[in-house]
Formats: sequence, structure tokens, C-alpha cells
Amino acid sequence: MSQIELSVPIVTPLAQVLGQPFTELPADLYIPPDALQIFLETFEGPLDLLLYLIRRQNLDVLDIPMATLTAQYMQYVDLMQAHQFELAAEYLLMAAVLIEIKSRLLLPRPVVVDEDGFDDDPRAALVQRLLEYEQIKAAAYQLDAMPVVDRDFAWVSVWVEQQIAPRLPDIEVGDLLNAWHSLLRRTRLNQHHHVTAEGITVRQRMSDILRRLQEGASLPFESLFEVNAGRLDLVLSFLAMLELTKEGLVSLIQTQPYESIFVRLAER
Amino acid sequence: MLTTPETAKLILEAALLSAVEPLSFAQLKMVLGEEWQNDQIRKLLQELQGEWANRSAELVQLASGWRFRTRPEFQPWLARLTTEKPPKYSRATLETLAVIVYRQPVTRGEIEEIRGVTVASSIIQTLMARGWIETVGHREVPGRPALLATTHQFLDDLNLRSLNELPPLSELVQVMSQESLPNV
Amino acid sequence: MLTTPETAKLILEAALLSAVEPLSFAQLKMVLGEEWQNDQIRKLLQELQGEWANRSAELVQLASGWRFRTRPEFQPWLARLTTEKPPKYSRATLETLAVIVYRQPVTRGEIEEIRGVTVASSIIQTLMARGWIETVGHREVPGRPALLATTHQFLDDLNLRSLNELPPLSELVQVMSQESLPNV
Repeated sequence: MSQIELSVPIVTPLAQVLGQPFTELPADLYIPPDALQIFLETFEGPLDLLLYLIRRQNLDVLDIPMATLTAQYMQYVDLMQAHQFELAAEYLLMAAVLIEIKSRLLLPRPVVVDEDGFDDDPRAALVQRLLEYEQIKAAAYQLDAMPVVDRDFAWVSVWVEQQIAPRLPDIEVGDLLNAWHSLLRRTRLNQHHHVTAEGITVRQRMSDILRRLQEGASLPFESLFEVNAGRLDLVLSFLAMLELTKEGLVSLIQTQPYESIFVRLAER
Repeated sequence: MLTTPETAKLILEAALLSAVEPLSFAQLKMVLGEEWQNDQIRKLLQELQGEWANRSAELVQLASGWRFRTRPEFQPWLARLTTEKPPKYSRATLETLAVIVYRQPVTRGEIEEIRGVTVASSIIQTLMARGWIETVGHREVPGRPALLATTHQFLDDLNLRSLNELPPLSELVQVMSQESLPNV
Repeated sequence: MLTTPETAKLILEAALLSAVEPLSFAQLKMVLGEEWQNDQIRKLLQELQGEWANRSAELVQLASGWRFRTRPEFQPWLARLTTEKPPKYSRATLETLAVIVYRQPVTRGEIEEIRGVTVASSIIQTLMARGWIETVGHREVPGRPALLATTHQFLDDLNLRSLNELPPLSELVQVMSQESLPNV
């Protein structure tokens, strides 16, 4: 153990001390493989082992008897070393740390109080780490005890009936206007297409009249007017009728003057 | 584990609510345990079905087993969650529709004249299948081309009472001349 | 579409029952439509929670939204349906997770410092694959080590709204009983 450099600061990454001194371990010690296996699964590293030793003997973490602890710790490390246990390197670093603390405690030291008013105890950093690690251990235990999805409960996921009809595009009035705009813009460039601004309602009425005429052969002229709908509506129907006649879509038939006028679809 | 029928029903409900596949009767029996008779399980399932009547989901028996599914009438709301964009009609379809709206009754040839391009049969078919346009007559010229017009359903689907509610063309032309309109 | 509060509640229920992810408040609002006020929606959610009390599932509020989950007491029965056992994490994995939970954002080196041992890559990979941790940045020191933090999914999977719901570390120091450890 004396090969370990004692000045290694506690907080440096452990890998830095994975030095050559530990590559050749004594091979003459025997540990039953199962025991080592249990050991491996039991402790999560040197801090865990230290905590175990401290707690097992009801030692005060804040006033660790370094000699006792170091001696016990070394017994375990010797066991591990014997089996060329991969984690031994980390355990060896801790051994170095413990020995360093122990030796510093042995040295006569002046009573130095640092800026925070704390006694400069060589054990302070180790104690800090042990307490922090203990908290994390408790947190891990706590996390494991919490209900976790799939282990302790399941998400509800109810099947949604597939929509039978495919989703159809929706349009808005704006889409229609835009289409018409772009159309007009194009047709303005081709002036020979005569697109006039015309009452859309007349066109709609024209469609309605055609729809009705499809049902019967010919209808009385008056029957195509909704008398109670108001004057505007009458004018609308009249204009639609004129336009239909002009476009040759309907024929107006009057057999004798002052007789009823009949409307029917135009025939050739 | 000893369970009351009430707890057993809750267990079945939990299993069915969380299952991603329909659960077969054998699976439901496995969940409850062998001490439950088929008759009892069937009774519990029927009771569950009854309890879920008029709720947001229903317990249905399918070929492969039992499962909860949301009621179809809520589908329109659930569909709002799907991130996929709703399909859109092509510009050609929209323009064809616009011509029919503003120039009805109109033949396909007349639409082509206004648009300056051929109108594909598929466009007319799409709009007819949607129930938005229909044939209201024929122009008595060679070939007797169909006269196309918009339907009541078109007005309903666009939430219009009548085409009146569309801005008159004269206004459109004015707006157009300002050249501020977006290109479709 | 005009809906009564009762229908709106059923719609919310249908959406939440069928969702494969927690639904955020914004999504729930989207489902119901803009005409529903936040207050009204919150009230409906509370009512739903109340109606589901003592049922097989419960409506819970998680980090990323609302979701139904089966009650833990029914899990022993539900577990009979799956042959695969949920993952049981080693102490090393749980401790690594605990460090990330309480010290995030944290580098692997810092985790190793606290635990006093090397953290195997497989542990980090396991937690990443579960979707519980992720890289949220890099510490600007040589090697630019990744800074690890927990995800929303971690909170969701543990049925938490935020990390605040976890007990503070200081309260956790409770001597772990190691009586069962073997003497080596």
C-alpha cells in the first residue's frame, strides 16, 4: 500500500490513479468465487463499503475513528486484491485516501481555523462524501419504491374506432374567392374570354329553375315564382328566366295571346 | 387472492382499459384466476357493458375478443388531435368549383373556356362525389353537355344560407385590381 | 359544434382514454374548441377526476399533461397478461439515476465522483433507452462531457408532475438497513 502516492486529492477522477502498482496482485490468497461474487453484488464501491463498516459498528460519521476503519477496510481490500477484482482500483484509491487521513491525524498539527471558522479536520472531505453518498443511496431506494409504469400501473389506452369514411378536404369561402381571383386575373390577360361581373344569385336561381323543370315536362310560368317571397325575389326569378331563355336553355310557350305561359326545357 | 364480484369487475375493467389488443375470454379468465367460472365472468362483462352505456367509450365483443373503444360520435373531436394535415383540393379543383359557383348553370366546355385549360373528368367526379355539384339539365347543343350547378349540400358544408352571402363579383373585381390578393 | 358541459366532459374522457400520450391542456382545449374557457375545462377535468375516484383507473396530472392510468392495486392481476417482466434496475443503475435526478444537469464524471466508482456505459445507455435521461448540453471543460438530465417521460412514468414532488435529499437520510448484508 505504501506504493500509493499519498498526495492524491480526494476529488480527482479515480481513473487517474489506475497505475501500474496494482497490475501484479499476489496470487497465493484464496477466496471462494461465490463469496467474491456476493461481495461484488453487495457493495457499490468503496464509499458503500465504508458506510457499511461505519453503520455496522455504529460509528459516528462525523467523528470517524480512522485507525479502526482503515484497518477493517484494508481487510476487505486484501480480499479483493487476491482475486484481481476489477473494481479493486477504486477500492485501492480509497485505501490510499484513508491512510493519508490517518497519517495526517497522527501528525502534530497546529490548530488552524479556516475562514469559515471550521477546524481543518483531514476527515472533513471524506465525511462530506460519505454523507452525500448516503443521501444518494437513500434517494435510489426511494426512487425504486415509487410506482413506475408497467411495473406498478398501466396507462389506459382505449381503442379508437377507425373512421370509416376517409377524411375529405374542407374548404372555406376564402379558398373559393382566391380561386376565382386567380382565374379572373388570368382571364383578364386573355381578353377574348368575356367574363362579366354578374349577379351570382341570378345564376343560382337559373340552376334552381332548371332543377325544377327536370321533374315535369313543362310548368306554368307563374309556378316558378314564389309570390310571397317579395319583390326582389320575383325580379331575381324573372331575370333568371330571361337569362335561361337567352342562353337557349328553356323555352317559353304561349299557345294563344293572354293564355298561360308554360316553361320547359329547350329542345332542339 | 380472494376477490368480490365488484372487485373482479374492476379488475376486468382495468385489464380491458389498458390492453392494446382485444382480450380473449381465455385471457380475461387468466386475469381473474381459475376460481372464476365462465358464467360468472360473462355476467361481469355484461354488467360492465351496461355500466358503460351512454359513456364516452363502450365495451364491445369482437371476433378476437373484448375491448373498449371510444364511441364513434366523438370521432370528430378526437380527430382534432391528429397532427396530420387535412387533405386539400388542388387549385384546378378549386377553380373549377369557383366557376361553377359563379357561372352556374355551366357546362364543362364553358368552364374550360373560362379557365383556358381542359377540365379533367376526375375533377368533376370529385366534386360530384362530394355532393357539392350536380347536373341540373343539359344544354341543347350537339353532345347535349350537362349543365352543372352547386347543391344545397355545398351551401350547408360551407355554412352559407345562400350564395348571396358570397361577395358579389363586382366587388371582387375592384379588390382584384388592387393586386393585393394572394396567389393560390 | 355546440356542446353541453356534459357532452364536453364525455369528449374529454374519450380523448383522454384513447390517447397514447399524456394530453396537454392546450391539446384538450383544441379538442373541445376555442369556445371553451380554461376555467370551464379545468372544472370539467376536476369533475372527471372525481367521477373516476374508486374506479379501476384514475385521471392523473403529469409533467406533460393529463392521462388515465390503472390503479396500482390492480397491477398483480394485470401482470398476469404479460410474460415479460418489467425491468428491475440494479442498485448501480438506481444510484446513477438518483444522482442525475438530484444533481442535474450532471456529467458522468461528476456521478462517478459522488458514487466513488466508475459508471458503466451500459447504465447510461439503459436509462437513455428507457427515455428517462437525456443529454441537455456539454460542460465546457476539456473533453466537453455531456450534461445529463431527466426527461419529462421520467416524470410521467413515475406519475409525477415535477421533480418538486420528490422528497428533498436532506429528508432522505435515513439509515439504510444493511443487516441483511453478508459478512465477507
